[in-house]
Amino acid sequence: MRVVLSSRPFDPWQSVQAFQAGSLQRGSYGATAVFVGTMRDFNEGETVDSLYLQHYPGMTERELERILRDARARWAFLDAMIEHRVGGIDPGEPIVVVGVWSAHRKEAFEACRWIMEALKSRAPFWKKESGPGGERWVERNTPG
Amino acid sequence: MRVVLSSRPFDPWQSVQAFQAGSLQRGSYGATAVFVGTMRDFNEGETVDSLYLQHYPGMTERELERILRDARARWAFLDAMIEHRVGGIDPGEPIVVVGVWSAHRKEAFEACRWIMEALKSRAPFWKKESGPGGERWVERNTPG
Amino acid sequence: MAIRVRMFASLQEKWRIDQIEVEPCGLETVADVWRNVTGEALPPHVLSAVNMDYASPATPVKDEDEVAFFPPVTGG
Amino acid sequence: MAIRVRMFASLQEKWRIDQIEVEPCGLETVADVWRNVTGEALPPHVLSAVNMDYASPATPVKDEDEVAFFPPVTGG
Repeated sequence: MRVVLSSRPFDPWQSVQAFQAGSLQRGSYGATAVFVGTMRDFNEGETVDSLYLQHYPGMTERELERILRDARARWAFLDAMIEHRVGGIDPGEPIVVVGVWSAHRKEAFEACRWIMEALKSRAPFWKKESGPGGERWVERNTPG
Repeated sequence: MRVVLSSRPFDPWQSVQAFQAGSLQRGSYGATAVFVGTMRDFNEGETVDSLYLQHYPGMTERELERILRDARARWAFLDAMIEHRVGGIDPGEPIVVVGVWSAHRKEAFEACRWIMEALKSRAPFWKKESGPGGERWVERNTPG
Repeated sequence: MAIRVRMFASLQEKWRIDQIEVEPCGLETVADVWRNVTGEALPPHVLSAVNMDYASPATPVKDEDEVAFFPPVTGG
Repeated sequence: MAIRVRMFASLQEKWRIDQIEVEPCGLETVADVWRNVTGEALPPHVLSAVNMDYASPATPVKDEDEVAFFPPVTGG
């Protein structure tokens, strides 16, 4: 399982493909579920020009690794990855990608969604949005 | 929305990336859920050497398009795609990719999973597996 | 003047029918078409479509329809 | 001999504290550390961690611990 924090833009489809090619045995997995969260240019009725993503170096990685371990204790999947941006982000850029590989689809779907919900509620990241009205810390995530 | 039947191997991550670049407006979507089904070299306790995927030309495309329309009537997502292999398939090759783009994650997750379940139960495809014991038609899909 | 009948997957192999045409006279439903082609009653696990829409055994058929029979689907 | 205290996001800006050290004497819990640094009671919506594990207001603290305070997380 792999956790990556990235301070530069990444292509989530390339990240998933590269992880799959490097970590999964061809023919072993029948199901892959992937979620990508992308920065929109619009949130809660307001234009967003840019985003700053603060994190807690050390704890953020640990918490993401714990989330993957907790997921693996619940579902028999083969492997999983999380890549998450930190720092300044522009609209249209990916923020997070979660990928889960399993034998059958049920485990991949359920674990992928559970990992995203756990990440949203537990992983120490904080978003600050900049728009025409200035800057504001996002106060809470939208429910899943 | 796009439905593609492909008689040759495809890279699902490239398909998703290309559809996204061509059909989605940058900054408009916040959530993307993707599912990929891949041919394993092992099924129900037996080695599988190759797979033949029969379909019903005309009805298969129509049914997949209906599934996307039915999903869009239930969830407010922005766009969706299905690409599915037909014909001979080797282990490790992708069989299907489903992608859904939406503003928020709930719609993308739910619609993607619903589309896969609908595809598994409604889309006219039939798998024939070849292994050491000969050929056999797969009699039913595993439940989701 | 004909109804086109198609079979897929294991049914195609069992009945050795890919595509045939049958006279429409006397055939009112999907179940009638199956009996005409196979000489047997339509088994409950066989799925059917008329003109590429899912149908039931009681779905009416008419001249120039395409009626298809197939086992449970196994795509994805 | 110190407890390291960290704040993040809106708390960091409000209290103008990124990282400080406080004397551990008299500080038994996470809530004590917050009161020592801010002079106020720990509000219920503020989250905390001790040595990078989530904690509660009653979690004990000791010398050389790192105690962090932050608002609800908003990643993903």
